[in-house]
Amino acid sequence: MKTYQDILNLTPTSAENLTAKDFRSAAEVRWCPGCGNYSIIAQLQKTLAEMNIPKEKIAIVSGIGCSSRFPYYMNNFAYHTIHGRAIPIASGLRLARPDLSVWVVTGDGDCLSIGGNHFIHACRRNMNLNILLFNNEIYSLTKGQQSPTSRVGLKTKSSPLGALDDPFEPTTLATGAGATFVARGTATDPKSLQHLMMEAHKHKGASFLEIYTNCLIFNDNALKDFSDKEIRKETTVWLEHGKPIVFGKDNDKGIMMDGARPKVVPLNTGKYSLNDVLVHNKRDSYMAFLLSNMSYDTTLPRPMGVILDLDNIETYLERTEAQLAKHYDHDADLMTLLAGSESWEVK
Amino acid sequence: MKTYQDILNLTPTSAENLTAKDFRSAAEVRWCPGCGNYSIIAQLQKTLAEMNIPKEKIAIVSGIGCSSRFPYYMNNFAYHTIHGRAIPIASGLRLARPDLSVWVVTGDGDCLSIGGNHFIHACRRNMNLNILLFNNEIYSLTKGQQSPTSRVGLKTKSSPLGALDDPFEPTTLATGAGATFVARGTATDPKSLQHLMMEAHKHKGASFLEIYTNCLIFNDNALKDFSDKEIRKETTVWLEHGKPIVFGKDNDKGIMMDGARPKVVPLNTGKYSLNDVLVHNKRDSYMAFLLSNMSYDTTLPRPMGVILDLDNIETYLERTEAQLAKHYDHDADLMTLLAGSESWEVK
Amino acid sequence: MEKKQKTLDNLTIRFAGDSGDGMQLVGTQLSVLSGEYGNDVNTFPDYPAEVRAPEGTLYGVSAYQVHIGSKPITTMGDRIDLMIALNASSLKVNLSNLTENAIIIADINGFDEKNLTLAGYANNPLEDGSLAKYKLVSIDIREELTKALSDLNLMPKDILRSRNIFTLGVVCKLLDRKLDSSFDWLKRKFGQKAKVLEANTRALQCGYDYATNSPEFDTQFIVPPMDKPKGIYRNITGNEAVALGMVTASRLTKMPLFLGSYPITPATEILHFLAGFKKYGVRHLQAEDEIGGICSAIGAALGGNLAVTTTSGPGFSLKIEAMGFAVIAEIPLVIVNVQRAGPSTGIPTKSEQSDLFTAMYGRHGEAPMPILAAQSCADCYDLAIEASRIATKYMTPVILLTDGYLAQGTEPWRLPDIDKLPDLTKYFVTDPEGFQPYKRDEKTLARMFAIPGTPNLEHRIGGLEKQNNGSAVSSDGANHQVMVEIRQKKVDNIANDIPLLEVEGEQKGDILVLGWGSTYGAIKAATDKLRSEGKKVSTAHLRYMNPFPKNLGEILNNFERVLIPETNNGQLSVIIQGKFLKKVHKLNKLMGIPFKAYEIENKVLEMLNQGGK
Amino acid sequence: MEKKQKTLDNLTIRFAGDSGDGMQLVGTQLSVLSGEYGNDVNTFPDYPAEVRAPEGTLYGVSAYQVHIGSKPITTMGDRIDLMIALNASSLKVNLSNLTENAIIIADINGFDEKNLTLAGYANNPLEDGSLAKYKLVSIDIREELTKALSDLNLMPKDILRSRNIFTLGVVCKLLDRKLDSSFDWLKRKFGQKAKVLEANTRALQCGYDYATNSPEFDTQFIVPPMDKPKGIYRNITGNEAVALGMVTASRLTKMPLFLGSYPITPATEILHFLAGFKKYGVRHLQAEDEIGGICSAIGAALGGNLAVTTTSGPGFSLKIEAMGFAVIAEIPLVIVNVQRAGPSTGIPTKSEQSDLFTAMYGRHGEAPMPILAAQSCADCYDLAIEASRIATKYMTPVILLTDGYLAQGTEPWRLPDIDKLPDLTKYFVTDPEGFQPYKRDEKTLARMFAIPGTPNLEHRIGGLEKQNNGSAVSSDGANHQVMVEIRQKKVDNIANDIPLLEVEGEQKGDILVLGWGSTYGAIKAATDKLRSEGKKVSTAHLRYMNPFPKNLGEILNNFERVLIPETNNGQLSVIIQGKFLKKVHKLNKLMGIPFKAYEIENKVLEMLNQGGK
Ligand SMILES: Cc1ncc(C[n+]2csc(CCOP(=O)(O)OP(=O)(O)O)c2C)c(N)n1
Ligand SMILES: Cc1ncc(C[n+]2csc(CCOP(=O)(O)OP(=O)(O)O)c2C)c(N)n1
Ligand code: SF4
Ligand code: SF4
Ligand SMILES: [Mg+2]
Ligand SMILES: [Mg+2]
Repeated sequence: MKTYQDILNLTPTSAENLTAKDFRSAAEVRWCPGCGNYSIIAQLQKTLAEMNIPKEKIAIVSGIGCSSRFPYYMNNFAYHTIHGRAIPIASGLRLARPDLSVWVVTGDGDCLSIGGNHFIHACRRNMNLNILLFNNEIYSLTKGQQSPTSRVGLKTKSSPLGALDDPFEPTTLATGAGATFVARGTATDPKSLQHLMMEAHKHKGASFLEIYTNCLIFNDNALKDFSDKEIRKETTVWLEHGKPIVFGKDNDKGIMMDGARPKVVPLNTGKYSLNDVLVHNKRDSYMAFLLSNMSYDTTLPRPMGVILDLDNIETYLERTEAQLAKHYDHDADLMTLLAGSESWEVK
Repeated sequence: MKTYQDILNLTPTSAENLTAKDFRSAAEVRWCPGCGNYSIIAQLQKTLAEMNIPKEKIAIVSGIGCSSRFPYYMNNFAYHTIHGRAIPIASGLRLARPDLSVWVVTGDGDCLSIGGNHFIHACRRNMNLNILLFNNEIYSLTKGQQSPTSRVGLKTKSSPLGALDDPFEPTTLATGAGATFVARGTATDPKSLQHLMMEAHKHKGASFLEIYTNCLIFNDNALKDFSDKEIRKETTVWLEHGKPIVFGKDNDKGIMMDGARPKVVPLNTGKYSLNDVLVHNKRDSYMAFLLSNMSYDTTLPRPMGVILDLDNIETYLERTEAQLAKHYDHDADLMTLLAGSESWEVK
Repeated sequence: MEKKQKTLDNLTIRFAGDSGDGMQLVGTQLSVLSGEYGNDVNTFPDYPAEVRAPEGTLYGVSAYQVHIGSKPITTMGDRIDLMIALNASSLKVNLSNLTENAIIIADINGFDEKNLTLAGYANNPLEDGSLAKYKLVSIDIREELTKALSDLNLMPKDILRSRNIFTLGVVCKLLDRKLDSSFDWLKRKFGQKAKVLEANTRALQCGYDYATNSPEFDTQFIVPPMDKPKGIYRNITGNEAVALGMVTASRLTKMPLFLGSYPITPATEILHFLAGFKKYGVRHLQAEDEIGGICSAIGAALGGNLAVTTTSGPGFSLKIEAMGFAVIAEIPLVIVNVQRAGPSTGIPTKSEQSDLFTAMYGRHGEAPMPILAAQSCADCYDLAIEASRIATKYMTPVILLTDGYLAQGTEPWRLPDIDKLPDLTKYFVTDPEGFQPYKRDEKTLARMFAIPGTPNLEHRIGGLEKQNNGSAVSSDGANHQVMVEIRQKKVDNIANDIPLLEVEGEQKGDILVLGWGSTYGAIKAATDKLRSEGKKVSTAHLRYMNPFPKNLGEILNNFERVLIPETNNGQLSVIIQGKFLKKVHKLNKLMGIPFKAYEIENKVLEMLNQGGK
Repeated sequence: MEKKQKTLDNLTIRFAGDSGDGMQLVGTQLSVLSGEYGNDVNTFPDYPAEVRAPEGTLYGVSAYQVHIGSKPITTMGDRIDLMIALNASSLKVNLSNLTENAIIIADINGFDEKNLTLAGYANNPLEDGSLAKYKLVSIDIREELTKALSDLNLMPKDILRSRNIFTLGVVCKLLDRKLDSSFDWLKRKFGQKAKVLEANTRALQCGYDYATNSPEFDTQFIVPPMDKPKGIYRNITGNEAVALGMVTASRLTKMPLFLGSYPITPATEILHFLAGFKKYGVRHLQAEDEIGGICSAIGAALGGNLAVTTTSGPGFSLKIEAMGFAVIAEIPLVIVNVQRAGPSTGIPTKSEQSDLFTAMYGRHGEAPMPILAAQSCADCYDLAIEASRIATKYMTPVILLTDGYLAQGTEPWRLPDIDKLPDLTKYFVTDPEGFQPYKRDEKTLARMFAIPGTPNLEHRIGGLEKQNNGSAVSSDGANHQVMVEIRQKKVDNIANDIPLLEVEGEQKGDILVLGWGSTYGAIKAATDKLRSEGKKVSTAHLRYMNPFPKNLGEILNNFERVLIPETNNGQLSVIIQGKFLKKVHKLNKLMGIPFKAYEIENKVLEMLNQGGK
């Protein structure tokens, strides 16, 4: 069957000379001055321009939240939808339109609280989406309630005596749910963020990129320890595939295995050398569990960068397309289908 | 404030001479003859009788599914609720009534598909529940559709050309969501199952016990490889805290670390000894990730038993109770609360 | 043996037995061969809620009812004329529905000690005379089959497997039907397994011969064929009709079909069918829940697919928030709700029309949506196409209501001539000139629809209120009022684009029976009968629930009294009163099963006796 | 300077400025001190949707309106008599709401080049004569404050922080209010920070003195105190009233309070309050979503707690499936829906009454629920208790509707005498003798309720249909019909246990204005005025939406014409027509804001002019 879309025969516009500016909409940005989200949108606009995809082939879907206002500031096809439901809407769009690059913009509340189920299922199904989680550890749009990434004891409007819940570690949750691409960056590190966005784009299945961002109004500095340019040198480790996992101002510390557990070893005392240090392998899910689980551990640095990138797992869309390739008969006779197996004729 | 419950002053019945039979309701069990669920209910009834808790202090909450019919066959307070919502309902009940032992009975569809969000949040919050997941890798009550634990390619009524989705590994999902007790058993191993139920009960926070069960009608033998008494000796490994992880008919194989990955080594060739073998530590979340991730790996045995049992994480209920202990003033004057900070008198 | 022949204009046959006895199979085949023969047919399968209820129990009974006629048949038959009872329980649960003088064909093997106990019979009803008012024929089918299949070397329990086919043979003889097409059917079914085929072929003949030779069967019942329009026919369930209707609509709109769904009885089969239609290019997602189901459909709709989501009551409740989004974002989407007995889980295997209220009013905010309701199994096909037409033309989500009764029942359906169906091609905007996502077609009020991939039409929409005719988010109060009114008007205006309601019987008068959805069959049967007896009663049947046909108000005014029978607590009644200020009489049934024609007949007679209001 | 004094029976003051200007603070304080003074007061805060809108923009304006009177005041005031405008944008967006001759007090510092541009003014309205018809007083507040605070060594921007307090001082002078209690208030507020306290104390005095000395302020407006019943008063918002009502209900029922909720504007504050009430033993769960919110409440209810879940439109839609479960399981539960402008996300910060339909009809299956609707901020308190009473007494979920307007507005509230409130102790079953979970109280039809922990009362319930008076699951059709009817009757019967509807004005006549919920204030103001002018118009106001008061039908029949003003598209109108077959006249406003009294007045006058229907 030829569909109207086939007939549309739209000639894609050129992707060649696109710049970040082409991705900016006319709408006035209404985030608070100083909000971390400004950097994220700038990095995405730059990355999209780099991607070499016609502008009209990019679709962005968000839920509800400060972060989810994102679509209005973009000059793509973009949909600001329902709290928590960006992922299933984006999934339907992606399955319906394999020609598109589909991005999800979501917050820690939107994605991990009300949208948690869709999120884990998208990970499991390896749904072909790029999911950008804006994690500010708070519900901002609703003016400051605890989110599933808020720390225990945090006093917010809805936890005036301190939050009672342990938070999720988003990268661990994603890995546990079967994600095939898991990465983390921060709004305060623009270059790395662009790199991670590009990596997410290149990964064919579900790409999950957690981005630390600061809500200066309702949870100021919550993630400073891992975002501040100076502090983060000691508190985080930047992962590079195939390279030993080292960190510290002078790369003077490394991660080593101690049975099934990682531990920090100094590399400047002579006792340990680079050879003792664990080498990052982004193609290894055991490594991903180990690394993402380090986030819980205050004695260990928090991993940033690409934690996991499995390139050999079929995606839901690929499998759909494979089934269609095998079974879809564009000229299939509808009457045969309608008649079914038991029909008769009245003459 | 004294509540009616305080006043009720109910004298608990004796828990002393309870037997499995005391937990059987009069209702006729309507599972198919041969259904795996029969064994599970028998083991729970035995375990409850062992627990030394008055019968009326035990509440069971289920969702919808074949497995979720469970409550009707029990002689407790029991609630057969809404598809996917057993966990939040049980959570509310547990928080409202710290004196109860609350059990959730749920299926792979009920818990992991529609109920997925509640499940991961209960794990994260360390909600004080014992969650029994009846995993038959299929939707049975609705007569045979793929579930989130069905294998890729499985032909079911709703996947006549083969399921397109990769399944969840429930223990990995739970661990990634922050669960503090994760275990797995099978309906075909009654003694071990009773043991695991008792362990789940003893754990103070969210206890997640996955139980393999056979739906002979819609997915017969799906889990035979890990349930059959003979086969499972080679395909599974029974975990014991503090003991080396060995398996095989003659305990002739062990799990050893290879960098961050586990591998199988033979213990009967002289090359490796018990000393090389990884020792199970149920108090270690790194270990739990490593073990649960083995389930994906067809070259490794599937872990059964207690994968994780962290005993030092506060539960949501504990924290609630602690806040109440600190702030709750039974004689607090209501008028003060009503008057707020700015009031005036008209005389 | 020579038989008397009795000609009837309709007959209701019920095969009843244990869940494992294959009653659905022979029931279906009887309905097919009756359709081929030229009868009109309506059927209803009736199986237990439990997947495998223990053998022989009352709640484990499975049955299949076939109503055939030489005149149009619209119900499964109020009462059973001929019943096959393969065990004691199946006799017991169906006894109250027999006509006087009904024929009962019982297999004595199902009436042993054990079966009698399970059914709660103290004495064997086949022997204690309690069935005296019926014509009872007890057969030892096991013995008959054992004789007929002796040389096949079958296990005793395999021999028993053909009991159902034996009874089909008996029925064929009693109805004077040739066996040829049933032999062919057996071949198609068991062709791969020679022995099974042989056993069943012989069983069919054996039953036929038994009936031929048995003096107890002294009469054949002839239900002559009727005149039917030419064409290809098949039996179809409502669920299959919805699936096929959506595939057809996809062809007509030239939009690829996408289904987002989550299993739920009794809607799941639509998912089963569509998931299997990859040959026709259908894409689908069995989502994690109903919210994921509808949301993925919304996403597919945004991408330019013909999007549908299917569910039943509890799932419908879960989809409500997302429906509101589809309303404000003005997205084409078909939502199929196969109603079942509520509230909550209720009685999931039973049927009810009790989701009309929530379809009409069940969304926060002012969120009007068109609603259609199928009146028969075959109508599910037509309305799936109609829902797609309205959704795509008016840029709106549309609700299609069916119910468990339609979903699982069957009736013969004449295949449409595909080439004669209207062209519903959906045209997307491609020209940037003057494009605004909320600019509207003057006539339909549909907003402009451009899909991703269209150069220079990039835009942003969402669930926040939008500037009328524009694209910006707007929290301006006056604009909001305008938008609420436009969304209402857009739906109301569809009344100009749907057929007027037709009245059967006199156009003005005393009593109008107004129905909607699946009550059609029973109302039609009852009122046709009453009118044929000279009673003054007219009928009109709603398939468009929102907006209503334009002439509904006028029609209501043309009658003194309006009776609305519904299998709910009076939902349409309240809506009609609210909208037309016309007092209506209610007839409500909430038993999980459809009306019997006589229930409606009796109610009308009662009203006629009472005289004018 | 000597002032003239003008006595008024009411006055509307609006503080308007940028989001960061502290308008909410001074507005609140004015309303408190007016209450203390003896006025009746009604207020409404009006702030931007954005958390921090860029400074000086039109959409960044924040305002607080205070309506005070020496007679009962029920609205926030139709038009502004006295406005403080701290910048150009705040002047512009509020201008259309000024009375003729209104006083505008503008700070010229907010009207510089930059601010004028942001507001889109080509010329400075303070200078171009465009405000000629008002009484404009321009003040350079910065200069005044700089003088007054010069010795405090404050940064210039810290000095500007007190501009709001300065304007409060001005207003106090104009209303002839003593400053004492405001000084105390400042002490309570800033006591910890000596310098800030000093600055604000002086700013208050400075504003007061400025007004005293400025010849431009030649008149003081005296709104005398009114007679009010004795007691302790406070200002209260609807959201706080709900929270306090639930705590009170917990005391009265002797059931511990449990809240399961998920944040959503404008309902979130109820969660904020209750989460902080640990001192009063409140347990709560901020759930992962609205479904988790209501389900945890259901669980707590099963455990014998007084359970409540709070939300707004979109969250209400999500709770629908679980509400149906509470209906069939017959569980006491209070569901608070703070309505906002829909559909979908709509305009989340604006108010609307558009969830009545879904509250009434928005569940699959037949699932009737009692519904209450608060008519004022303080009424939220009473109805939270009433909802709890009905829920626990009748074993049913109850919906309490409020809206964004009530939730955020305030009015003075006289604290109840707790000891005089009725005893609502909930008694659970403890005696095994004759216990059956679905056995009912003959009068209330409430089922027997035993909670876990009660020896020998173990039982099983759920969402499947149950045997009437028993405990077993039942799929029997006849039983289902009985159960549906009982559940309906149980709700209908509550009509015998609620107050009759009262009519203000003549009891029979031409026009009845029938309102519900938050339209009370505007309707009351409008019709009181009309009646005081001798017009024949009566009023009745519904707080019980399901069941309706028993005498509603009769009252409707006592009037020729019924007018229903609603901030929706006519939902109550349709319901009333459907139930009482009485044609109603509609007045619908969907602008996200409440009615102005004059809008209702005008409509009634129009009807009066048209004469009888
Ligand atoms: C169904 C529903 N429930 C609740 C809300 C209210 N709501 C809007 S955004 C939000 C949380 C946003 O938090 P997050 O996703 O972290 O985004 P942020 O504002 O922090 O960027 C909530 C609870 C809603 N809009 N819809
Ligand atoms: C809201 C809702 N959606 C769907 C259903 C239909 N439904 C009932 S049980 C079930 C799946 C059960 O699968 P599982 O949890 O694995 O239980 P099993 O029957 O296999 O034990 C579904 C989809 C429902 N009852 N309610
Ligand atoms: S409230 Fe926080 S998250 Fe929202 S725009 Fe402002 S700074 Fe950003
Ligand atoms: S259908 Fe399967 S899961 Fe359900 S009762 Fe039968 S065997 Fe058990
Ligand atoms: Mg956030
Ligand atoms: Mg299952």
